[in-house]
Amino acid sequence: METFTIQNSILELSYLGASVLFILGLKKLSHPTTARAGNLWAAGGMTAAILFTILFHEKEGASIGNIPWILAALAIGSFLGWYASVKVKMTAMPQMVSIFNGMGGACAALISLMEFPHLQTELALAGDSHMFTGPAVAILLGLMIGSVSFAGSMIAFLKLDGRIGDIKHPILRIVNLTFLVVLLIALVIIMLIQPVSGNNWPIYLFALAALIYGVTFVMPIGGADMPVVISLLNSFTGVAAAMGGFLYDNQAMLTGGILVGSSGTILTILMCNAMNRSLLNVIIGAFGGASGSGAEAADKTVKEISLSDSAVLLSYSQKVYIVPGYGLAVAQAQHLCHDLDNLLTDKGVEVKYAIHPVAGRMPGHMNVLLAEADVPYEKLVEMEDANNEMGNTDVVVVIGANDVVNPAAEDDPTSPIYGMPIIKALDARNIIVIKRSMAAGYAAIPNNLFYHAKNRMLFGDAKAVLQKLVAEIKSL
Amino acid sequence: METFTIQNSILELSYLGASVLFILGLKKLSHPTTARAGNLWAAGGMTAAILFTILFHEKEGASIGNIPWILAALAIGSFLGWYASVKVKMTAMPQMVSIFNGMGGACAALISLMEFPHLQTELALAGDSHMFTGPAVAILLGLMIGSVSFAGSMIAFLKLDGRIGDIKHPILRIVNLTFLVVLLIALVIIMLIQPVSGNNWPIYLFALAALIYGVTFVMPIGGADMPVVISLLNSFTGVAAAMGGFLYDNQAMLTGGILVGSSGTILTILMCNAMNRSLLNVIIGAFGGASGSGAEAADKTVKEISLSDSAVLLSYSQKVYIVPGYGLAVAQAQHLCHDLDNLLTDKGVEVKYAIHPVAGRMPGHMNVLLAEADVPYEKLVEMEDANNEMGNTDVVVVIGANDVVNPAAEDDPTSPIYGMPIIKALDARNIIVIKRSMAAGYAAIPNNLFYHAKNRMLFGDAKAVLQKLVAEIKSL
Amino acid sequence: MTGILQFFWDNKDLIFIIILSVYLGIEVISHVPAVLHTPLMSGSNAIHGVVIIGAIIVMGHAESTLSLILGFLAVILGTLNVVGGFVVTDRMLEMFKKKKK
Amino acid sequence: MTGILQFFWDNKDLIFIIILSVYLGIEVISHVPAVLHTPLMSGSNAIHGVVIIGAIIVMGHAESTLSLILGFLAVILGTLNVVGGFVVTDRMLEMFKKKKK
Ligand SMILES: NC(=O)c1ccc[n+]([C@@H]2O[C@H](COP(=O)([O-])OP(=O)(O)OC[C@H]3O[C@@H](n4cnc5c(N)ncnc54)[C@H](OP(=O)(O)O)[C@@H]3O)[C@@H](O)[C@H]2O)c1
Ligand SMILES: NC(=O)c1ccc[n+]([C@@H]2O[C@H](COP(=O)([O-])OP(=O)(O)OC[C@H]3O[C@@H](n4cnc5c(N)ncnc54)[C@H](OP(=O)(O)O)[C@@H]3O)[C@@H](O)[C@H]2O)c1
Repeated sequence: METFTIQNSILELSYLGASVLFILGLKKLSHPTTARAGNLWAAGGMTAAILFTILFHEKEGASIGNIPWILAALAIGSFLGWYASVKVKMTAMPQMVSIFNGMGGACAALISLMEFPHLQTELALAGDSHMFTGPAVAILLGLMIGSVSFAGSMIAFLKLDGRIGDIKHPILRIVNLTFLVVLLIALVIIMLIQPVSGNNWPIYLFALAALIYGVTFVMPIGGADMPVVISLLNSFTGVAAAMGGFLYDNQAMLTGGILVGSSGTILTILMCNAMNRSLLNVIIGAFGGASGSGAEAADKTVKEISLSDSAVLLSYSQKVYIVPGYGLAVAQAQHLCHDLDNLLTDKGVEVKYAIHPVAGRMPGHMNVLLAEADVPYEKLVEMEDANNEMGNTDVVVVIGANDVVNPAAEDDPTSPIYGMPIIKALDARNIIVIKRSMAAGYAAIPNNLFYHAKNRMLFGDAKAVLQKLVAEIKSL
Repeated sequence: METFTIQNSILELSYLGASVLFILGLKKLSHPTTARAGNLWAAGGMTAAILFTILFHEKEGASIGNIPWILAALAIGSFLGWYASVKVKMTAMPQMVSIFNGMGGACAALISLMEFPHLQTELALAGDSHMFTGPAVAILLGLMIGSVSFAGSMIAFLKLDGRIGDIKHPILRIVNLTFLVVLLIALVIIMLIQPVSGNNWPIYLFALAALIYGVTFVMPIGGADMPVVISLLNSFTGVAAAMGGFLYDNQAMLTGGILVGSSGTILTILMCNAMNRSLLNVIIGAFGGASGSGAEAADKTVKEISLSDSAVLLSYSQKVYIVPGYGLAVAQAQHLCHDLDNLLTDKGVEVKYAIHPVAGRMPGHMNVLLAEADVPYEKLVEMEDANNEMGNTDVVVVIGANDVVNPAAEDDPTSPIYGMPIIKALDARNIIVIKRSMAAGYAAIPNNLFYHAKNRMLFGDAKAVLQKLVAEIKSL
Repeated sequence: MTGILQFFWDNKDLIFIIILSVYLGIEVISHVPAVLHTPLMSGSNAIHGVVIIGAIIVMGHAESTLSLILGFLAVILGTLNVVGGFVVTDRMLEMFKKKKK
Repeated sequence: MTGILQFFWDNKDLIFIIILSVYLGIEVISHVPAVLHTPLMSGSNAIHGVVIIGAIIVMGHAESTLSLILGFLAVILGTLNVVGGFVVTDRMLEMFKKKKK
């Protein structure tokens, strides 16, 4: 514990201020109208904490040295971070977040790696016979959690970027559990060794094991579940940062880390809830699979609609709702979708988009996607409001969406998605579904909507179909 | 600061537990389904804190003495508190809360009065030349806030119980402000005197001044605003308790007090918001007075309805909504209201109650009032839901309500209640208003509903009118 | 200035706890529906009765008869606040028991 | 047992601060609408970049070249986390700017 000096006190005051700004920032971030300001507030708190640390931090009377190097590192990091964030495509945001999260984890792990030898010498000087102390726990946990978070985030990034696929094998689950147990045992063993044993290989091995665990932890989880995993790893990194807070008795690191740790955990759970799943279910990687009503499909017939019929139907409607889904994003057909919208609007048709909160593969996916294609915000209608208007809608055009319009969520209690709110396409007068085949979506369950009398399928890749449809309408 | 002993540590742990229980209790108290459990949780925390204090508290090595006396005091207080709470009439609850709040304030003030001489001797022994220390601030603030809260609560009680009226005079506002300034100056002066000046009269005078300030603070505020004032004084007492927490370095007192202080302040503001007023407006005691549309009333005619016509109209309706208000409570006509309801229900009429959140003079007033008359909960419909059903309601019977059905809140932007949500009686097919005269309600503004073509007045005291109406319907 | 910084330094943990508690008090009740205003007021009224702990401490270490008597009074008042507060709240909430939101 | 009590006693303020912070973290975001999940995740991701302070401290008191280099790396990584996190969040939120709830 440092003693009172004016510098120390100012520094603590700035940390207190930063902590408060983090809290208020998080609060504001969770309301649509204040979210952007909240982000700025948190950034302000961070800037203050960094600045005051450089100016006023003291350790045993010595203030911060190597300032040119520190500033250089800050400049390089800022430039790279800024550049990457500005250049990244909107739809690749989750990958980016995952990378940044990994950087934080790696930073926490590096700090632990460097502080471990310091602690060793300190304890050896004090004549301790083992390392079983508070700081050692903080260092080792920080190293472990930071490494897991780093490795896991990198895998999540690679999966989201489509560079590696899922490796699902029951054995991985056992490997996983074994590694976790080994890690925890190793943690205890390291704390029991004598402080200055000369070589540091146990801690390097420990770090390596943690990295491997991070890989095997994320590997079997489905690529589509990565947003949830990133949120979870995000809260891990928070805890790792809090460990640093313990170590340095640093209020800002402690509060910042703990806040992210707890709110991140809740956020992860909220994300799962929005998809009607449990966190365990996501991690073990098993969605319901075939539901009870799967067999029924065989008997039913599906009606198709031709491009020209679709064009006529749409052109002579009064009100059309577009329901975008994951397929629209995959096909990158958002601009064509907007073209279709413009074309119809010119003909006097009222066109709106019904946005399901978990359509796509990350929360807000559809908002981001359509914003990229310059669709005006007023046209994006939230699920509940859209459902209220379905009754007087002439045509609902479902583009690459599946689960979010599956009526099983409402009428089949055996379905794994039962209870999830859906967009009630069935309430509209006509339905057109654009997708490539009868294949299932993310939840891997059949969709009875496709067999409904009101429904017509328009098979094909969303981009190709929309292209032809737009041409057809133009030539009417 | 005490040093570590097992006892001390257990005591601190119990205080930590109590603090957490207070937080969770408050959280649960603010949700309808968990409110009762929340109250129990908080009570559990309190019991633990008291018990462990008696068992484990130590001061300079001495544990708690005089235990028989303490237990006796606890027993007496518990019996009195329990007896009073069980016997009090539901509608007199706010008075009761006010008294209990005053007791807490008095307790805090007494503690300060006793600790002051202790501190004096302590500081004198240490050779200090003045009392300007943290503990002195805590003691004096505790004394001041506790006394204000005590005296203010007593006045609020007397007003609510109808034993004293409002004393409104512009000069009181000046007296008020003067007293506040004098109190704060006295606080500083006392801190500058020498510790052992021998006599304690300055602090007794200080306490007396605080008591008087409490009286003059509440005196000019309208009796109808007492629930808001009690909530405010409640948060004051919280702060006084927190001062005790400082003094004894006691976690439970500190957290409990601060929590009540902050949540009580917010609650006070929420209560004001629900009535569309500001806290300042309540304290200064000025509601809008005559609104712009006041003059119009003269030209308009009011249509009355006879008892027999009312009886017939009600008996042959399909659906009737009763809108209870403050007048129903004043007339104590809730049982008759229930009789009317039973009678009509027997005739096959669907009868429900539309409950406005701030009808009456305390939040939940109507719920409590009608529950006392054994009206089943299912029949009490919240404002929004009731408003949705108004369209297919045959008759709305407004009994002793006024502001909560005033359409000016919706259509007259110059009205002081503009923006307050109301029960939309105008949407129903017929309206009957039972009240004694054309007099205004709490907000002191005219009500155009009474002049509307759909509306019929049934003048008289609610109890008398309902009695006759019930008799009339029976004789049909 | 130095005085304030010194004070802050000596009490930094306490100050931080207070700030967090204030904010938590606000957050925790900010979504309360109007019908619960009175029970919530009454329940939090009971919570500040925690001041009774101070009264018990004073009484437990009272040296003179006067402070014993005053302490006795203070404990009674505090208990009234606590017990009365919780019981009254419970009675009020009983009224709402079948209300679901 | 005594060990645990001793640990609790030594760190009681810290433990209390942690409990309050955990609870506050939960309370503060528990009403977030689904559409803000991604920006919130990204924003809180930036906040844990506060670990950079640790990296700066290590670097500021580095004695060997090795720890200077590792510290340099750590600071860069931490800054990436902080700056990238906040900028990306801001860009995302720009997308929602006209959405009111
Ligand atoms: N938003 C999130 O945060 C998030 C995160 C993880 C998981 N999820 C889950 O993801 C699902 C989202 O529902 P959703 O309706 O948007 O998607 P979905 O249920 O996954 O269905 C997408 C459909 O798009 C079609 N498709 C794929 N590529 C296409 C292309 N190039 N052109 C045309 N169609 C194409 C597929 O059918 P074909 O193969 O026949 O073309 C597929 O059925 C929900 O189950 C949700 O719980 C959401
Ligand atoms: N609920 C709360 O927490 C709270 C707290 C403080 C203030 N307030 C305010 O109180 C008002 C409540 O509205 P409200 O409609 O319930 O009441 P109101 O607007 O105060 O009107 C009550 C009406 O009842 C009539 N009345 C009085 N005694 C009666 C009797 N014995 N028999 C029949 N009628 C009688 C009065 O008219 P006559 O004299 O002509 O009979 C009066 O116009 C709102 O303005 C609200 O903001 C509420």
